[in-house]
Amino acid sequence: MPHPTAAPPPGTPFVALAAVAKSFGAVRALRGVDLDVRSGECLGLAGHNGAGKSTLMQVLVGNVSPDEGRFTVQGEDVAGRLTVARARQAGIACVFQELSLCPNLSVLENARIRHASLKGFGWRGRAARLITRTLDEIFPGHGIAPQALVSDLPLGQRQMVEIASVFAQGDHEAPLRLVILDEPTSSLDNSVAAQLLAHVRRFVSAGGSVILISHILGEILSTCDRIAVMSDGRVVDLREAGAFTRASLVEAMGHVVSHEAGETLVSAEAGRRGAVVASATTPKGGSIRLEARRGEIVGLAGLAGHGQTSLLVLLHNAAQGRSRYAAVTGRVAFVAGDRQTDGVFPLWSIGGNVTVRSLSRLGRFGLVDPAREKRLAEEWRTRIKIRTPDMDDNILTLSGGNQQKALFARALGSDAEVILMDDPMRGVDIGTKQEVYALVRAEADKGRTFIWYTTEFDELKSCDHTYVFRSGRIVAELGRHELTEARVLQSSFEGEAA
Amino acid sequence: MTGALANPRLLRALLPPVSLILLLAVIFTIQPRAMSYLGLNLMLNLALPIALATIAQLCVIAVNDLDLSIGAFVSLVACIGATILPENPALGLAALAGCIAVYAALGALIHWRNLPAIVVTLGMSFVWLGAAVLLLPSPGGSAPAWLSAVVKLRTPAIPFAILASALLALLVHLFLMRSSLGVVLRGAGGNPQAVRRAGWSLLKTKMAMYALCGFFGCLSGLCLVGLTTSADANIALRYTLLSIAGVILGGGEFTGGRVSPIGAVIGALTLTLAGSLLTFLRISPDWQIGAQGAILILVLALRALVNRTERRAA
Amino acid sequence: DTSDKTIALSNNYAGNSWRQAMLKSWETITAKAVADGVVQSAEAFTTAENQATEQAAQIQNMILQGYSAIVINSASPTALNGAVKEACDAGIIVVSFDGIVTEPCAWRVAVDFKKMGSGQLDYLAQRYPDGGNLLEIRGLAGTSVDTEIHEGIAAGVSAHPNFKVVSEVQGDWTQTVAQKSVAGVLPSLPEVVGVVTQGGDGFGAAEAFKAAGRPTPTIILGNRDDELRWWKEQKDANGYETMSVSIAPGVSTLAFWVAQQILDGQEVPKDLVVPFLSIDQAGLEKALENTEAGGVANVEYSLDDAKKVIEAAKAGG
Amino acid sequence: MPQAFSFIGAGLIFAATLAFTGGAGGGQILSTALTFATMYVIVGLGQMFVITTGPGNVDLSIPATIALAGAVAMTVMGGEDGSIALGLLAALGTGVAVGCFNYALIRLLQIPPIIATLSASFLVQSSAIAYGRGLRVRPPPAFADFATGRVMGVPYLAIATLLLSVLMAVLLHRTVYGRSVAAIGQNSRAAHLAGIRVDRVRFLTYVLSAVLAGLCGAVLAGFSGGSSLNMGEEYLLASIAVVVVGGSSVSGGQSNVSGLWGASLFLYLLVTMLNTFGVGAGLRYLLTGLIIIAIITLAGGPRAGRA
Ligand SMILES: Nc1ncnc2c1ncn2[C@@H]1O[C@H](COP(=O)(O)OP(=O)(O)OP(=O)(O)O)[C@@H](O)[C@H]1O
Ligand SMILES: Nc1ncnc2c1ncn2[C@@H]1O[C@H](COP(=O)(O)OP(=O)(O)OP(=O)(O)O)[C@@H](O)[C@H]1O
Ligand SMILES: [Mg+2]
Ligand SMILES: [Mg+2]
Repeated sequence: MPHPTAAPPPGTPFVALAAVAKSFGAVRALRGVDLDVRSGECLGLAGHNGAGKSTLMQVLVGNVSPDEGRFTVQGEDVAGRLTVARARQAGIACVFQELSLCPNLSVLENARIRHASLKGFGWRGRAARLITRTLDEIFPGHGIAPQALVSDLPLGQRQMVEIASVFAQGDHEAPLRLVILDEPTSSLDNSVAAQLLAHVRRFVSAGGSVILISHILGEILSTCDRIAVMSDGRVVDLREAGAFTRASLVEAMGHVVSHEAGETLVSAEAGRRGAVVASATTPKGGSIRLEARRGEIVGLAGLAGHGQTSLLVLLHNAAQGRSRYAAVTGRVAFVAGDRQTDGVFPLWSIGGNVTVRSLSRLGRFGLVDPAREKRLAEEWRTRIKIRTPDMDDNILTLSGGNQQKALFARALGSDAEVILMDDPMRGVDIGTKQEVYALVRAEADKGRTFIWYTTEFDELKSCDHTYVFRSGRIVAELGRHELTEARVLQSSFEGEAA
Repeated sequence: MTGALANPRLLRALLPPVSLILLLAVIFTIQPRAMSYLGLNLMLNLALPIALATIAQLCVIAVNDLDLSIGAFVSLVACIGATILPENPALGLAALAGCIAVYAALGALIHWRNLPAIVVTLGMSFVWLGAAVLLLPSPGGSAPAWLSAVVKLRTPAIPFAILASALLALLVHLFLMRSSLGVVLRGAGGNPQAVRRAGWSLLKTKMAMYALCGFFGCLSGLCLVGLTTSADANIALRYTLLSIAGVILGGGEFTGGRVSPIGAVIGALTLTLAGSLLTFLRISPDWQIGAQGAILILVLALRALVNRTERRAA
Repeated sequence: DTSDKTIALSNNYAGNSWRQAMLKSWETITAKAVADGVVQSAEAFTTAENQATEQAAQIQNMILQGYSAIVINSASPTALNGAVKEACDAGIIVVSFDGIVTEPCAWRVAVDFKKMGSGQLDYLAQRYPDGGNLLEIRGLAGTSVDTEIHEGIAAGVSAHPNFKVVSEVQGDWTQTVAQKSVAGVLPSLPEVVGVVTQGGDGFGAAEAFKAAGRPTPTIILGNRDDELRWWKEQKDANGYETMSVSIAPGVSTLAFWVAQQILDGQEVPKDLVVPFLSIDQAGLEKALENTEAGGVANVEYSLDDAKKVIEAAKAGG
Repeated sequence: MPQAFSFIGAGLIFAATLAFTGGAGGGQILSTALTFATMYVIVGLGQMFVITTGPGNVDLSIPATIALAGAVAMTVMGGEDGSIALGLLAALGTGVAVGCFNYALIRLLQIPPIIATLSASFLVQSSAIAYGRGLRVRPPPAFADFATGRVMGVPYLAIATLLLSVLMAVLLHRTVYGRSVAAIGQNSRAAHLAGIRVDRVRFLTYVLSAVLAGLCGAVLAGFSGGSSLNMGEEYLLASIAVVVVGGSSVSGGQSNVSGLWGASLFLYLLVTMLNTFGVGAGLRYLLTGLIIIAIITLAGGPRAGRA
């Protein structure tokens, strides 16, 4: 347990920002932010995709130096002089939105990268103990070996490792005072996310500070002491958490208050009638066969990393006629959740990333028509609200959530009849989510089939049929009316004790 | 054993040594005389400079770059070793140290200006070659006696080349794969942004890796000139390709900081032996060069088997 | 009696017509020698890469294989010395030719490359008593053959001071490279009367002059069939005159016989000299007749030729 | 614009050469430069596609393919003007065969491309030796005339290669295949999941590279009065050099055709300049290297990208 030593009395500001601004070329990512973080509090940060949250955090840890504004740490002005090393000296550390682990190193070696003090004789043992201790503390029952190579871990476990290596308190290190968590739960399943949030409360009650960025309003509301809402590079609202309700928070973010996911989006038809367009069994065996019919939204549930993504990839390969386990009729498209490894083409523009799946349709005389390409990109920019001045900008200039939207646009804009979604809402803001849910339902009604892996229970409510995974097998099959959180959880964990 | 077969990573790590052993077995059956101290020594002593060059290349590949100049550099070092070093040891050593400094500066330049390493090292290959030709316009020179004595050392029981290769593999493995500094250096190849965000200087890691490359390049050149006793400006140009092939053969990858020093040394030995096998076979002169390719392909076809099991396991 | 002896040829390069002819001559002569029971075997080995280190390894493997003698066309005069010494120490006879080795324990069947260079100037001096400008095409930088021929040419120029080498380009002994280098410098050159070469680059030079629209100077040729045929065409069309000189690929067979003689216990001096093969205006037709289409003018040597060369060396030394 | 620098470099060097010669022979230098640049461009095009498919992809069998295809083309043509088309077809066919073989090694035997193409090149080189035994067959007169001919100082070859380059640029930027190559080069897993037939595209790419090498073999043989075993040797380094100096990214995914021309002219003019200056071999190598590094350093920028 990290015990921030010599913590000042709760309530005094640990860091304070005033009128901080930062531009990237034409994009004004921060337009004058005023914010303070007090010792012993968890500050929630919400806001639409591209509001500037991640950029603000990069400023706080010294990765990006602001163009203007004042920035003090414990009363000392550090604007423009903060480096990563100095920030860590001051006790500030960050779990970044895009994973910051070295995939070629093991878990304990990654801990070494984060903790410069792990060196000298016997450092491996110390690193392994440190990371295991922290993992045990935050995520009991995590099942991650310190010698495991990070590239072998599923996304959720990688996120756990990253969180643990930030919270880990090495022997001779400056005590950890402020931990920034930028969408830490986006690739964690609900039970693991709950473990993390509980740890955040413990850390805060011991005198530390946490900034929690999330698009899942429930967890912000339940975990944070105060909540700041950002919009277009400014903090537009800042209140005690108790002063927000879900509805008022959504409103503060500039979205229309909408209903819980799924509930009103239920399509009129019920029962499984259409023709089967995709079917698969898991290669690890198991008696339940996945079936998806035309016009259906099929959910894949279960804890993260239990074979859902592999099954989606299997279905994808089957459409190219290369699988023994799965059969798909019709064209497929894939919406990646792990966008860095499965989705984004980093050298291309946003437009190029959107249209890549549709190029063969955009041709004339066998050549890709740039005008039609541009039209498709622009169409989806407005339909799914990608925040960018220009679709010709590089994809990496987009915020995480907006990159995800571009990947959505890639699939939805294609001619695919079956769309495979690999937990695609990671990092997408709540307003957009609602719109995408509606879009998915509308497309399903037009006859498209969606196979949707998600780690959020609420999203399963949009599904017509749900399969629960455990250890690479399908262990339960739930119709819309049988679906309850308890049943999903029960199937996910069943037999775990045995 | 089934456990090992089920673990693709282990299987992959075993691949280079298994290839080497198979190749040795074939050679021993064709030419039993090779199975002796003298035989191993004759077959493998020229593998040592290749192994050193391979390790040099590995240092650069570990940070996602490629050194197209290592062959020319080794040639230059050999020329220095056969000309300046015997006459004026202090000047010779200073020249070698200067070369290593140039390597470190290259790393800095590549990082600072964000240059493609392959172009810079391509340019450097001409620079090194030019320097070698200026230093030694016509083949000649002679290596210092102590150098030849060192590399031709007759160690008891196991030939020097094997001992030295094993020691090299072990030391580099300990440094790069096990030490806390090595982790940071490899991390800079795996995810440079993450390493930078954790507060490390990418400039320093790059300079360190390039300097190491220069250092092992120097050892390779000295070892080579010790064995051949005199130098030639074109002597090691092919080491560029051999060293890259050795790293890859040993299980390394071009990007992502995934390298294996032990594998790389074994890869270098395998490449050398693949050449030896040819001398023991009787093949029509027309097809001898092709046979060299065929041997390489056969050795590598093992990978296909492993990948098949890997896919089955997945 | 050498009927139980085994001889190996260690060759570093097979990538041009000269080397192919060399290997072919070796095969023809040794096949007969083996059939006649003169030696037990005589195999040829070529390294995949033209690289001294690989050839050194090859020689070490030959030591292991237990050959009685190794005949070497070497990638480098010095870089093989370590391996050659080991072979000598193992009691193996080592004979080098064309690309010779400097290790004292080995025999050398050498061509006087210097003389090959200066001879070109002697010829040109006789053709152009008033001298003139020359273009020199060099071989592969950093090799000894290149240096020696170049030194010969330089010596020739100082012997005939009215000649001047106005440009020196690198041809890497590859016709396409030579053609490219010559084409590159031609626009900036004054008139040249002659092109001095190291063999095999003549046709490329002629093409470059033609492409530049300049009069063809006297280009010293290198015995390649295409050069000779071009010469013949020019000679028939406008009486073009030149000379052609190169080392005969069949020198490998001479080296073979020398090795056989040494194995037979004959006393053979370490340094033997073979004349290079030169073709003059009068001999052109005959040479063309005897040269395989697309090949190189060649002579193969017999045991008697070898004995004569050895006797001459003994007399000279 | 990474490709701009190669052109600027070429221009500077040309100017330096002219300054040395006092302006003499400028037109002729350019004209020869165009001729010799075409060979680099032809093989560079193929190598560029291969390099674009991502790190580790490189075709080392180009020199051997040039030698084999040149020999095959010349033998099939047999010096007859009537068989030129057949000979060219044979050269391209040789390329297809080599490309298929390369990719079979890469795909079926899972050998890393750099070693696969190196091993294949040994086999191809042996085939060339066994096929032609190094004997030089003369090209048909019409073919040789085409290869060396010019119209108003501009070589036919350069015009033909320019057309080929335009075709390849269209292929690269405007077709599904070209875009797929770039996508695979950036992230082959993502490309696969975006519906791109990764294997098929890579296969075509290796075949394309070998076919262009085959074409170069035939043209080179026609140009230099017959094929020879070593005529491809210089293209191992040159094909890679023109691609990278031309501004294509070696880590894949990004390439441009015009840069190939800039780089080819640059490298040729550089050699010409140093030859004209009469610099000795050692210094010539040294300067070549330093100038390449200087040009690329000027072209490079400080680090960019999201923090
Ligand atoms: N390096 C950069 N170059 C150009 N634009 C950038 C860069 N970094 C951020 N931006 C822009 O700054 C704005 C803020 O981005 P930021 O990543 O801070 O958003 P965010 O609030 O974290 O969004 P999300 O919830 O989607 O993660 C976006 O419009 C983004 O496109
Ligand atoms: N690349 C090379 N490496 C080593 N030695 C070479 C090389 N090329 C030629 N030689 C040597 O050069 C001398 C004469 O060969 P030459 O230069 O005439 O080749 P070539 O026959 O002209 O090639 P081609 O006829 O195919 O154009 C011989 O000593 C030969 O062994
Ligand atoms: Mg963000
Ligand atoms: Mg989640």
